[in-house]
Amino acid sequence: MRRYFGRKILIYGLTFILAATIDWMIPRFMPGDPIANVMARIGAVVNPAAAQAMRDYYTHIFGLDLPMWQQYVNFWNSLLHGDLGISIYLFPTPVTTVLMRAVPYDLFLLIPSILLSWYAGNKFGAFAARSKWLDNTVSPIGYILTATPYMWLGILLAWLFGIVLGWFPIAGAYGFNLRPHLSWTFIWDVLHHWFLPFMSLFLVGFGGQAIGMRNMIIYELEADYSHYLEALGAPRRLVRKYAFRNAMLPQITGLALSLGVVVAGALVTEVVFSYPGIGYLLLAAIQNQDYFLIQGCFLFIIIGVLVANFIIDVTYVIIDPRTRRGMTGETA
Amino acid sequence: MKRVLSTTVALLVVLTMVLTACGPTPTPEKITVRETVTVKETVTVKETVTVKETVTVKETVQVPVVVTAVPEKPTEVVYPRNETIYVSGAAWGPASTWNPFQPGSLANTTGTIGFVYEFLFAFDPQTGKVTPWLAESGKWTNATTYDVILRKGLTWSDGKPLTAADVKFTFELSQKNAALWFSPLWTYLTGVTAADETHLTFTFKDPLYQEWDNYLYNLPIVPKHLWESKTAEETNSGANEKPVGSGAYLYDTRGEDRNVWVRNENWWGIAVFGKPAPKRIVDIRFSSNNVALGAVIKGDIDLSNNFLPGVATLAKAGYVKTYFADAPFMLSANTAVLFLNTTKKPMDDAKFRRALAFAIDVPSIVNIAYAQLVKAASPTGLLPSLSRFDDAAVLAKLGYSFDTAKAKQMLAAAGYKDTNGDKFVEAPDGSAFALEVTCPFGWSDWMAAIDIIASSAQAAGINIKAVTPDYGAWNTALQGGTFDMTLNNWASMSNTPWTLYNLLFRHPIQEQMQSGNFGRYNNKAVFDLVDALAKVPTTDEAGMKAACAKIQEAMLTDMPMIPLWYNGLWAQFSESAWTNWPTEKSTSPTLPTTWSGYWQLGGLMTLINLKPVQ
Amino acid sequence: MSLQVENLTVYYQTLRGDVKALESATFSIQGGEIMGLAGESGCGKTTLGHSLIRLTPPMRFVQGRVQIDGEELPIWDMERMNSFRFKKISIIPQYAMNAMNPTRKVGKMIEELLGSRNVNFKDNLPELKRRLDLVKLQDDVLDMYPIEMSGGMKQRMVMVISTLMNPSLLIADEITSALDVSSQKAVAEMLVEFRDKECCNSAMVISHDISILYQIADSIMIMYAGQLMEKAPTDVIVHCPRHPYTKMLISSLPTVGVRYAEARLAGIPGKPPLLLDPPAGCRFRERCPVAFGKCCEVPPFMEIQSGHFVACWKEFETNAHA
Amino acid sequence: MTKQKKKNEFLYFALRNKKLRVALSVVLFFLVLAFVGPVLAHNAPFAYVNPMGAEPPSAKYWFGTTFFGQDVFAQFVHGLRATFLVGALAGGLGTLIGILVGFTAGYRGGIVDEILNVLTNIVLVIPTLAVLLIIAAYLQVRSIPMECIFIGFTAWPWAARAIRAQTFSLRAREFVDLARLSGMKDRKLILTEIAPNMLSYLVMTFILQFGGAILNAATLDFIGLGPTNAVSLGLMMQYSVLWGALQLGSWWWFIPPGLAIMAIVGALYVMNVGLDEVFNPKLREM
Repeated sequence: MRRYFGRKILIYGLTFILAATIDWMIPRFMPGDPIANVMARIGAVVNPAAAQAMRDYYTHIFGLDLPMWQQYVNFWNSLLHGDLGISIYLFPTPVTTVLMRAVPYDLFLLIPSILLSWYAGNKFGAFAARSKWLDNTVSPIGYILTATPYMWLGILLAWLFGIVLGWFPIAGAYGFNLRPHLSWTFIWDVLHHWFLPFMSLFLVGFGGQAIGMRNMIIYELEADYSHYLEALGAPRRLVRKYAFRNAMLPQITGLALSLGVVVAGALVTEVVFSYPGIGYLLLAAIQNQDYFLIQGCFLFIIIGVLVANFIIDVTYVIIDPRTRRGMTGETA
Repeated sequence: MKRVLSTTVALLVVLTMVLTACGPTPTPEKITVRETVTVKETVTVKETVTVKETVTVKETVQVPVVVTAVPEKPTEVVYPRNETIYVSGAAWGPASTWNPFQPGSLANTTGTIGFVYEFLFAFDPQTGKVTPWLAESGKWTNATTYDVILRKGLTWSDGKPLTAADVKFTFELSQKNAALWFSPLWTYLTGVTAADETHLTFTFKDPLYQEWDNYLYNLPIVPKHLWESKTAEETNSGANEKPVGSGAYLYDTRGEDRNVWVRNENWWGIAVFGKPAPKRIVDIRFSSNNVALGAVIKGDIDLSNNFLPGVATLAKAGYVKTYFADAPFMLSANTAVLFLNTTKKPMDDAKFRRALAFAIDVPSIVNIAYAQLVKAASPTGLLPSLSRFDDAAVLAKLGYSFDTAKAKQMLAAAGYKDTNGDKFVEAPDGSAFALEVTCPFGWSDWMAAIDIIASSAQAAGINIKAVTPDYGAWNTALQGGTFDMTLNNWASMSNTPWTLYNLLFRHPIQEQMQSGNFGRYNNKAVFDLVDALAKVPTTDEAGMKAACAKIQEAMLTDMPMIPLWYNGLWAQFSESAWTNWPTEKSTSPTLPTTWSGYWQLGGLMTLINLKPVQ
Repeated sequence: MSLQVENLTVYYQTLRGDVKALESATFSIQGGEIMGLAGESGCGKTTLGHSLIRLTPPMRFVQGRVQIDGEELPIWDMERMNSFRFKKISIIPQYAMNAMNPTRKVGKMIEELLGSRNVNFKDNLPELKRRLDLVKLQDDVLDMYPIEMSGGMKQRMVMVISTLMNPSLLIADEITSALDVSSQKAVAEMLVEFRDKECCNSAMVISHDISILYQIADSIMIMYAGQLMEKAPTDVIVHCPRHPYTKMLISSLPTVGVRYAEARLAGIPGKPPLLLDPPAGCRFRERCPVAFGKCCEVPPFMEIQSGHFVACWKEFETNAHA
Repeated sequence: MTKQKKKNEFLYFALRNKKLRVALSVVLFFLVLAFVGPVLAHNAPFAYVNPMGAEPPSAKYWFGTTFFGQDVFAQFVHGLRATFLVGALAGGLGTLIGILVGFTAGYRGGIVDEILNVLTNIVLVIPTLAVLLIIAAYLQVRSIPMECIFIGFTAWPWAARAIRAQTFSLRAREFVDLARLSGMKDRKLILTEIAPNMLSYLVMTFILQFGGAILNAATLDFIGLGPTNAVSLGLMMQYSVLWGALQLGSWWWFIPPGLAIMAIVGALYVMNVGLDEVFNPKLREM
């Protein structure tokens, strides 16, 4: 067991280092002069001497005047100190500060939508697999949902509930007339703004999970051990219980796999609803060629997905004895 | 069940995080980015003379951290509608700095300049007059001396008096600090003396009168007692949270998508100009203009300065009000110019450039790309507010307008013929060419515009195709001069035509052209004409006109760039909460805008004139 | 009289129509009897076995009565059958290898299974351990996951589980086919031992390996194309079979011990009929050397000597003359 | 049963599987539309044909016109082409790489598996957008084939993981063990024992990759990182939103592209299940 986790941690560590390195390389690969960009943003001075002074000044601030290897060393050094540099786009705000402002909104959007869609989806899928007619009536909904592009669902919801019916706001995280404070007015307003983006994330995820679970359950109910239980007169309850439990396992891995998609989904959803999360930040950073902000966002996502993957791996192993052996390459 | 529980827990935890979250997240704003750059230029199209001393940058640079901007003792947390005005269209990213010397970034805290920090003078584009603000008066006592008398009883928001010493200090900040945008001033400003609390004397050597006025209403005056202790770095790039200024509004708070300003009840100007109507200004940054459009329709926004496609329909339907009741609905804010890279063939040929000018279907751009929200530009490129400087004779002789037939014939005359039968003309030397007209990807109105430019040029037999790189790539190509032809509109409202021509004919040519003459048009004669104009006293309008006529003649003969249309001063407002907006019918209309750098161009007066709905 | 089957008919539903897999089977198994059930693959022996305990779609109950210890067995009713399953009638499935829930420790699974049948696990634990001992499994297998057991272990484990409630009839379906020869013998012998120790009253051992049946079965019943051909005490079947099919079957086994499956009735021309619509009458007649007109009617499964049943008109004739 | 018989069996059930029939006809419908559509649409997708600007569907403009007066139907059918192209190319590429990596990892296990697993993990966590950003930065003009390659190269970990798992389970099955015990050569083992059992799985993997690729492309296009020189359903959605189609109520602009994607991808998923039932007798409807 310890050996297994040791290896796991090693794998993820390695993954992180490589991913981070690639992350570091990204901006350096990009054509286009970041300093010219930041100067254009901050307000360029036109006479050569002053311009040069400014160039040197900002090049230095961003540490781009160092040899590559040293930039790389610094990158790791500051990374370990939680310092991701200064945002160009939001000069002179540190990237970490910018990220920390966005993170809460992401967690607020992602955690509930992922967990709930996973939970509800699985329940629903298992429910659908119960009888033929349920299956034929319920499953199609799942397929339609999971096949819907995030942003399109977002657009539809925004259009229908935001514009046609006018029930929900379709932009921002809280009303224009409010300043963040602890009161039911504010909390209600936040939830009000949160609902539609959450729904579009939730629904798509829900569909996917439901379908996945439905198919899994069908498999499991047809598995030999299910038949054996039935042959020994075990009530449907027990058979289903086992089938559900075993169908869960692939669903857990499925969850890990879906994370990447959900993040992408969150990005577009946040774009549609201009909800101020990381995905949104990332898009802004990309469009503004803000190297350090881009790096920050990627690192954040990488770490997030890695951690999530690891947690899921652990859960999986705890629940399923088979993986342990499969992983260590042993065969029964 | 376990999961559901954890979920709810997570919800609550995160909710609290959100509540305490210090705020904003940047957003991409494609169309307003351009507006921003415009804004930037309004404050940075400043001089071109070279400084004597170059600054040296300290080895270790401390960059201040933006602290959470929620004040210690929050004021109201739910803003009453009837004393709050909601505006949008200026910011393109969350607030990151309140340093009045970082004009570009200030677009995100529009108001830092104009609300918090003020200027000696203001400028009203509607009348073309430079009017006193902090200054009571100012005049050239002789060719090289300019006297300023400050008003009495000016105060900073921290209660300290604003005196001539502060003004002197501000101007002298850039004397030894080349990284400040206004350092070039010191190439002809020789000294500032403060006779007493209110009397200032500026002495010059060979002054650029035209530019001096720009400084008068664009250089924000900062308090000496707070800034003299700042290091060069802090002055140049410090974030300067909780700014202390002299203006009509105080910085209140900010959110990821907004800045909030609260009225300065002790503002010295209340006695002079009157009290701004809204107690609180909530400046919303919309992720994209269509979101703003929705807010405007719902009446959530009182004044939107976003570019809203289809607003013409809405205005006609009465959803929103615009400056003009009918096309073009908007005042003109700046000129969209097609820069031709004169270092490349065949753009190096004036005949070709002129033919191209006739080939471009500007009417379609106005009607299709903008649905009539803009109007075609005068060939001189000057805004309507400066139309008095258009030289009728020159226009009659050299003006151009969309005329495919004429374009074809001009090309033929210049030796551009289709020799290889590909429907496109080849250069006189027989070489075929394929050109690209570019604008940043996502700037949809411009994308539509360059599509039209390309197709109409093709109709005239010129092989041009529209290409839309990402902003960064576009910007690099623009400043590095690697493009074929591209759109730009970085010159805007000014008291003098010199501002535009200074941009179009920026010189000397450098390997990075950061704010003008992107086509690298190199013509000493024209440069001299522009420099000559710069030295004409702003009082001498006849002299200015004469100088402009020469420039316009040279420009239209050589056609190094092609002015196409005026981008609008996008402004749509609702009268649900506030009335008395400036329109064409107003007796003395000011500018209905919140763009950064426009407060002193009438924006603030607009707020002062507003009336709340009872 | 442990099991009594009368005129049992079970079809398979397919999109192409009913596959007549089991046609009016009538036979019985005495208490304490181990009956081997043999026949080519697809002859319906598995259908027979399964229909007795778990008759699920695509299987379709057509007609017939089944009694176990004189009690009516409602095999057409999945729900009502539950009370009989495991306790009265139980099965060691062909797929014993995957018969146990891979994600449950065996002991836990048994506990939950018993629990679901309102049987107290604790009370039965000693007996369970005793039987594990019987099949030479350590007690700690209860703390193992199936994947941690070898094929043979799983096989024996399932054997123990299936018989835990001392069913009146145990159906053992191809229990040896997946095993290597040595453990085959072992498992087979254990089966007998189980019967002797009265872990189960009687057993029906389905296999196409006559050599195995020869070792353990008291009687053997031969099926062909969904019909019962012959049933008799093992020695009789092997040494003096009466039904022409059985005769060929036995003679086609070069030496006892050769896997039946491999010896595809080399001697007999033709193939078994498709059961979608089999010929009327005796389904063997097309391949039968002695077939005659009468064979177009279905022959009854008649007891020509005590404990020796045959379904063949020819046989009846010769008997009559004799 | 002999192989030949099996094939017919599949065909037989395939033709009788409702899910499969419906799904297939939906996909075919759009496929045909993608091919003949551009012929029916008498306008170029970006041509400014309607001086009136945005107008609802009419006899002249079947799907109405955009804010600029472009023919939505023309854009739609051309977008469909792009969509299928992306699905086929990107999906195919993703599946191929996925098979190579996943199968090797699953079959070899041990260290090979470890290495490939790390690789898979890395590609899985690297935000898709990172790679796209590089491409976007390098290519000032992005093309659809480029997009395909990019998507293919980032989507394979899914297939790889799935196939790896499947191979594992197969490898652990008794019949494979038996075969191995009986000293069968790896190649023969893979071809005779594993490949046949995997085939159906691979087909379905491809279908899923196909659908996934379409969704990915739409997402990228929507956030403005798609092709800069082509029309696609994702771009249509981006423009419709950018130009206030929601606020101005031009539903005909943003409904069709999303609806088409939903229908196609949904149909693909259903088709997947249909095939599953065909390949896997246990699941066949009786």
